[in-house]
Amino acid sequence: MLDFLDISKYLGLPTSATAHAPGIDYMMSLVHWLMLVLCVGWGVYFIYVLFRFRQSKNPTASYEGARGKYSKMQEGAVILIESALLVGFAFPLWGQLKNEFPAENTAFEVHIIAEQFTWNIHYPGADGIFGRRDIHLIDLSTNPIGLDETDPAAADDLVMINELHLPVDRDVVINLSSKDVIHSFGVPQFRIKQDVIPGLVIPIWFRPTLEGEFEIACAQLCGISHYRMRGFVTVEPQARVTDWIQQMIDEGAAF
Amino acid sequence: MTNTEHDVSGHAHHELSFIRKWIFSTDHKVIGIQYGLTALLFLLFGFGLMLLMRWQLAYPGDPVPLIGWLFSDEQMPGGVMLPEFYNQLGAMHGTIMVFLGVVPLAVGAFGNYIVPLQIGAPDMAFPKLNMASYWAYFLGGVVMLASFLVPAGAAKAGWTSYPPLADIETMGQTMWLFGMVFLITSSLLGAINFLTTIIQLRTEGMTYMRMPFFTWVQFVTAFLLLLAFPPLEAASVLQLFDRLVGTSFFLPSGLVVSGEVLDVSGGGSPLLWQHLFWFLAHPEVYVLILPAMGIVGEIIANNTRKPLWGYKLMIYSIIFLGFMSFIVWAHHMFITGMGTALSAFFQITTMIISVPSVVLLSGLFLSLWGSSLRFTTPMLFALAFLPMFGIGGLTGLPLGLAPTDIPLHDTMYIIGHFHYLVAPGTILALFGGIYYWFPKVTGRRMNDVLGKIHFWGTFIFMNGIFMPMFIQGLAGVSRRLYDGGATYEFASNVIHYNEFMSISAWLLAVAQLPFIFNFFWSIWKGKETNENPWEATTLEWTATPTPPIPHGNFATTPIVYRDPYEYSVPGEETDFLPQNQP
Amino acid sequence: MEIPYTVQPRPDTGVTNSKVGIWLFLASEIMLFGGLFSAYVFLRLGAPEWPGSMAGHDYTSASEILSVPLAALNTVILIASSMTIVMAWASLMLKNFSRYKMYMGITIALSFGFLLVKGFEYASKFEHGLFPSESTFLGIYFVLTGIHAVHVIGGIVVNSYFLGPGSKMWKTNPQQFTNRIEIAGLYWHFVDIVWIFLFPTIYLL
Amino acid sequence: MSESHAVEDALQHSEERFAEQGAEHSAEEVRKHVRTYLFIFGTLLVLTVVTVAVSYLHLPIVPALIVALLIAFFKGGLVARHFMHLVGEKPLIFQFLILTVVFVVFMFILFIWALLDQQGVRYGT
Ligand code: HEA
Ligand code: HEA
Ligand code: CUA
Ligand SMILES: [Cu+2]
Repeated sequence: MLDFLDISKYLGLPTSATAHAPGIDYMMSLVHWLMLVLCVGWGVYFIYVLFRFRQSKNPTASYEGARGKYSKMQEGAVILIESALLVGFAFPLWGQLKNEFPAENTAFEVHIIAEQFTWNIHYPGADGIFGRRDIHLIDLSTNPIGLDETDPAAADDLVMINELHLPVDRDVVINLSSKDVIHSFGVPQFRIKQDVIPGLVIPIWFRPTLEGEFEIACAQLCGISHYRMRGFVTVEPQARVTDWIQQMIDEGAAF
Repeated sequence: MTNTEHDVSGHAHHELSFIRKWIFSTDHKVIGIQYGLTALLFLLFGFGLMLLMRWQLAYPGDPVPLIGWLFSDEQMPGGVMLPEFYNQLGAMHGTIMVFLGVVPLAVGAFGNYIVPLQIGAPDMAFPKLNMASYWAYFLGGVVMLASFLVPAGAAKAGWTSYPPLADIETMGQTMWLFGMVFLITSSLLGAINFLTTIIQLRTEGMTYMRMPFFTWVQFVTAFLLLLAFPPLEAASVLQLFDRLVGTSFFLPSGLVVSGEVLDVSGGGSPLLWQHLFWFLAHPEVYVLILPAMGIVGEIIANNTRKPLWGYKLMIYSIIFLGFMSFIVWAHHMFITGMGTALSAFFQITTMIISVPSVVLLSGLFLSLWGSSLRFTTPMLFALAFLPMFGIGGLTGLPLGLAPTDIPLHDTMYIIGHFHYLVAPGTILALFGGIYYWFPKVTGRRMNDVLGKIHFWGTFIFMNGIFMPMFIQGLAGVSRRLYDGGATYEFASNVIHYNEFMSISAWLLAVAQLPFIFNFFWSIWKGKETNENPWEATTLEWTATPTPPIPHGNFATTPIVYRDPYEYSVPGEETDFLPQNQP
Repeated sequence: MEIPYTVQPRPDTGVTNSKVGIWLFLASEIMLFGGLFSAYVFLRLGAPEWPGSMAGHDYTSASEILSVPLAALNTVILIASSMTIVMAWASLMLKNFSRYKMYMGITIALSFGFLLVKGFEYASKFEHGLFPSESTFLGIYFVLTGIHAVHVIGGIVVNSYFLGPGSKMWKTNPQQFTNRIEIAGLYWHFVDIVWIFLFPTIYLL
Repeated sequence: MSESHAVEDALQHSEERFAEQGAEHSAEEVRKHVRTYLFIFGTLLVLTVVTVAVSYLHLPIVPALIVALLIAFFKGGLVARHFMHLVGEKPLIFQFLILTVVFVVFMFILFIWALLDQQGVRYGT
């Protein structure tokens, strides 16, 4: 769709690394076109007026002032374009992210439990089932998410701090929750950001399309070390992710 | 009420003690000046906090030069700023600028001084209440300032004070809440007073559609304050209970802080606070911008020597804007996990509210067409306001659309967006207002050369600070980062702007020196003027002598015969016809 | 200097300044209690059970914890005081100052009665370990009734002033004094209305 | 100048009106009001009893809510209408109230809507 309108490169957005990111970038481009046109249009008018109507050039002002319908047309155009942006882009994109979750058991699933100031990442392991968690089992040095070891499903679970490995070209579902305060899970290249609200488990989904290393940046002020609440995302083929999980379990790197 | 003439002489001889005249005064003009000076000091203080922060952002971890040793070990051991102090500075900068700086200056000072004069009233409707609202504001300010001194320092959960963080923060947060309660009370009393004054005390002939633009703006602003603040008062009380009594209105069950299960009953909701907070805080941002727009409107009409373009349309836009501002608040909360239907509602209302803003700005732009422009100092500020407001407003659009808000939310882009509105926007307009009305308040003009130096310095350096924020924000750099984003790889190609921005900020501070000097020097030594130096039409300029008489304003109650901006009326001798000219 | 329309209504609006002022104030009060009620609904609808368990007991309805008879008594007291304050104003309209004093006195006495009952209620809650921190239900109960009680205290202060020192104005400016009592009455009725809503929402539902 | 006369006339008029109110003619009116007040007082008491009585029926939550709120609105309405003499009050006051009520209703509805249209599952109790 009218690719030349896509100016996201010039806006300085980071590379896009998920399936939905180009949609957001395109929309971002359109909004910035609207802004640019208004800004340049009025800017040129403004500078012209400043020269044209300075007192020495135009000693008596006109009581009537501006005439014509340009301003009405401008307002009409703004309304039209905004409506088009809403209906054509904003609603569908938002709907896609909020409602069109991948079918159950097709996606790669992880749980992320945020806390001051780390991202605890809980992988279900080979069985694909997350072990039970209980806040009373939480121990900061040995069991940060309170995983119940007596639950058979927990046996092959992996809990890592700040290390998120995701498969490329496969839908990913992340269940976000927080132990203490509000954090915000953001990965700029993914065009994903979701506040993590204590008391709620909020699911998000996306589909990484680009292999590589990215950073999770906490976007919500969460205390003194908010600025370095950083996580790492590695996007790689599914097989490598599976291997990595197994390797971590074997090495006992996890909790 | 048989005679409409006020007995002037009787009062002129009546000497009030210094305290009654300048401290516990009930004269709206004195209260306006009190508000003005206090608010300017707070602005300066809030700016000072930011200058410190900008050091840390530009040179993370380097000791602050020259003044670093002034701070305690809890703040800057060895001159190196601690993250907890950075967070205090950020939260208090936001709070002070908004609630103790701009609103008191724009509403408390300008509104108080100008509105009764513009509508031909002898004073505000409730002079004692007016005094009370100033003192409530003052107390609120004292509590906020004192909070820096309590153990562990001032509030550090941002000006938004989101719980659970704010609930588990240190004592400074409690002080913040108490301070807010005072400030809210002050604003409510003020708002009641403004509304009653404008509704009841308009002089004969001053119909609503003859009210100056500035008075209209204050009218709508007062409604916003009156009806939007109480829910935040409720929220503050709830948060105080959470902090002091141990309730959990904003705390859900099952919280684990630092490995310990939090000993509260739970069952609350962190989002409740956000709704109550933004229910106020969105209307509040229009409280920040509308008075500025009013000031700009006055200055533009005066210096273009022609009526404002589309006066009625602009008034309707303001009313509509004020109304709509109550139902857009959750655009600050798109990222909290809002579903499609509700987000659609708030996106629509947000887009709708941008339309009256476009109308207003277009109106002001079009007012310049066919004018005879005088580039006086206030006019420079007013003119600069227009594109700055434009940039700030336009960058609100991608934020108002939920999908594009995803990459931008809580990044420096937001900081850029609203600073363009409040700093090069509102602050410039307020400076313009000071230059414009200074002669009315003091009988003297401020120096023009210094004023122009002040203008260019402020204009250029403000852009130097805030323009790079858009670049950083688009690159994904979060706000409220103690090291300005140095931790993150993806920020590495935009991080160097921090130094440039900080230097601009310090130069901005230098650019304020001519203003501060000019301000005080002109009070005593400025060029004396007559009561209407700008040859303006609105009623405040017809009040003689200048400054207007205490407690009464007008020797004879003025009667209004015409629209507010009758400049360059064809066939008239002068190019301006004051409203009270038959 | 004199501020117009303090005693006489402004012809085009038909009201005095203080009438405008008090109604604006009440508008902001409506927003205050509107905010609190919204918070209540938000918390309640979000809670898995209401009022839930507290101090080691499970409760299924508010009336098991709170005393409906006492609250009903308080409703009656407030309604009665609303009636007496409007009678106080009517007495002034009829130029009967001593009758005014009587009614105003009764109003204040009733307000104290209200607070006394409230005090009993609070005390019995505390005795049973039912503190605001026990549950969201108790928290919102104490906040709502507490803020309302603060308004009652405010009313007592104002009304006592008009019964005592403030009533001197009757001699100098009876008309303005009558207006003031009307204003005080408007506030007091508002406090009454708030209770009329508080009572069923907190105690009965 | 004629305009200022008009204002003075109007003021004069309203002064006279108040003067009248104090006099015999309006004394009768006030007494009539007093009778209304007593009647309203009685109604309010009865309605209070009804509210409490209904609560002892232990209706399911929705009908209970409707009944309780209906009665509350009716009682509040009576107080506002008669004790606060909104009946016959000037349009200005109604304008304030309508505006305020509109905002309160918006707040109420949007809060509830926000709660319902929230992504995520509550955990814990
Ligand atoms: C004065 C203050 C002010 C004003 C007026 C506005 C105006 C607007 N704001 Fe802004 N906003 C804030 C102050 C303000 N805002 C603050 C303080 C925050 C952050 C709070 C925090 O999180 O700490 C914020 C945050 C904020 C967000 C939340 C972002 C997030 O956290 O994710 C959103 C989202 O919708 C938004 C949208 C808008 C919109 C659509 C407008 C519209 O009203 C704008 C309409 C204006 C226009 C459309 C301009 C029209 C221009 C022209 C006609 C021509 C231009 C010409 C030239 C340039 C020459 N704002
Ligand atoms: C009205 C609101 C307002 C105003 C005017 C300003 C003005 C400024 N702000 Fe601020 N700011 C906020 C509201 C405001 N800010 C808010 C709400 C936040 C978010 C806080 C949070 O995260 O919680 C924020 C955050 C914020 C940040 C981000 C911090 C972070 O995320 O970590 C930065 C960074 O540079 C910044 C900078 C500045 C600068 C350089 C100015 C300059 O423009 C300042 C200009 C000031 C002056 C020019 C002073 C003029 C006064 C005088 C000259 C006095 C004269 C005195 C006498 C005559 C007696 N602000
Ligand atoms: Cu976690 Cu910021
Ligand atoms: Cu907003």
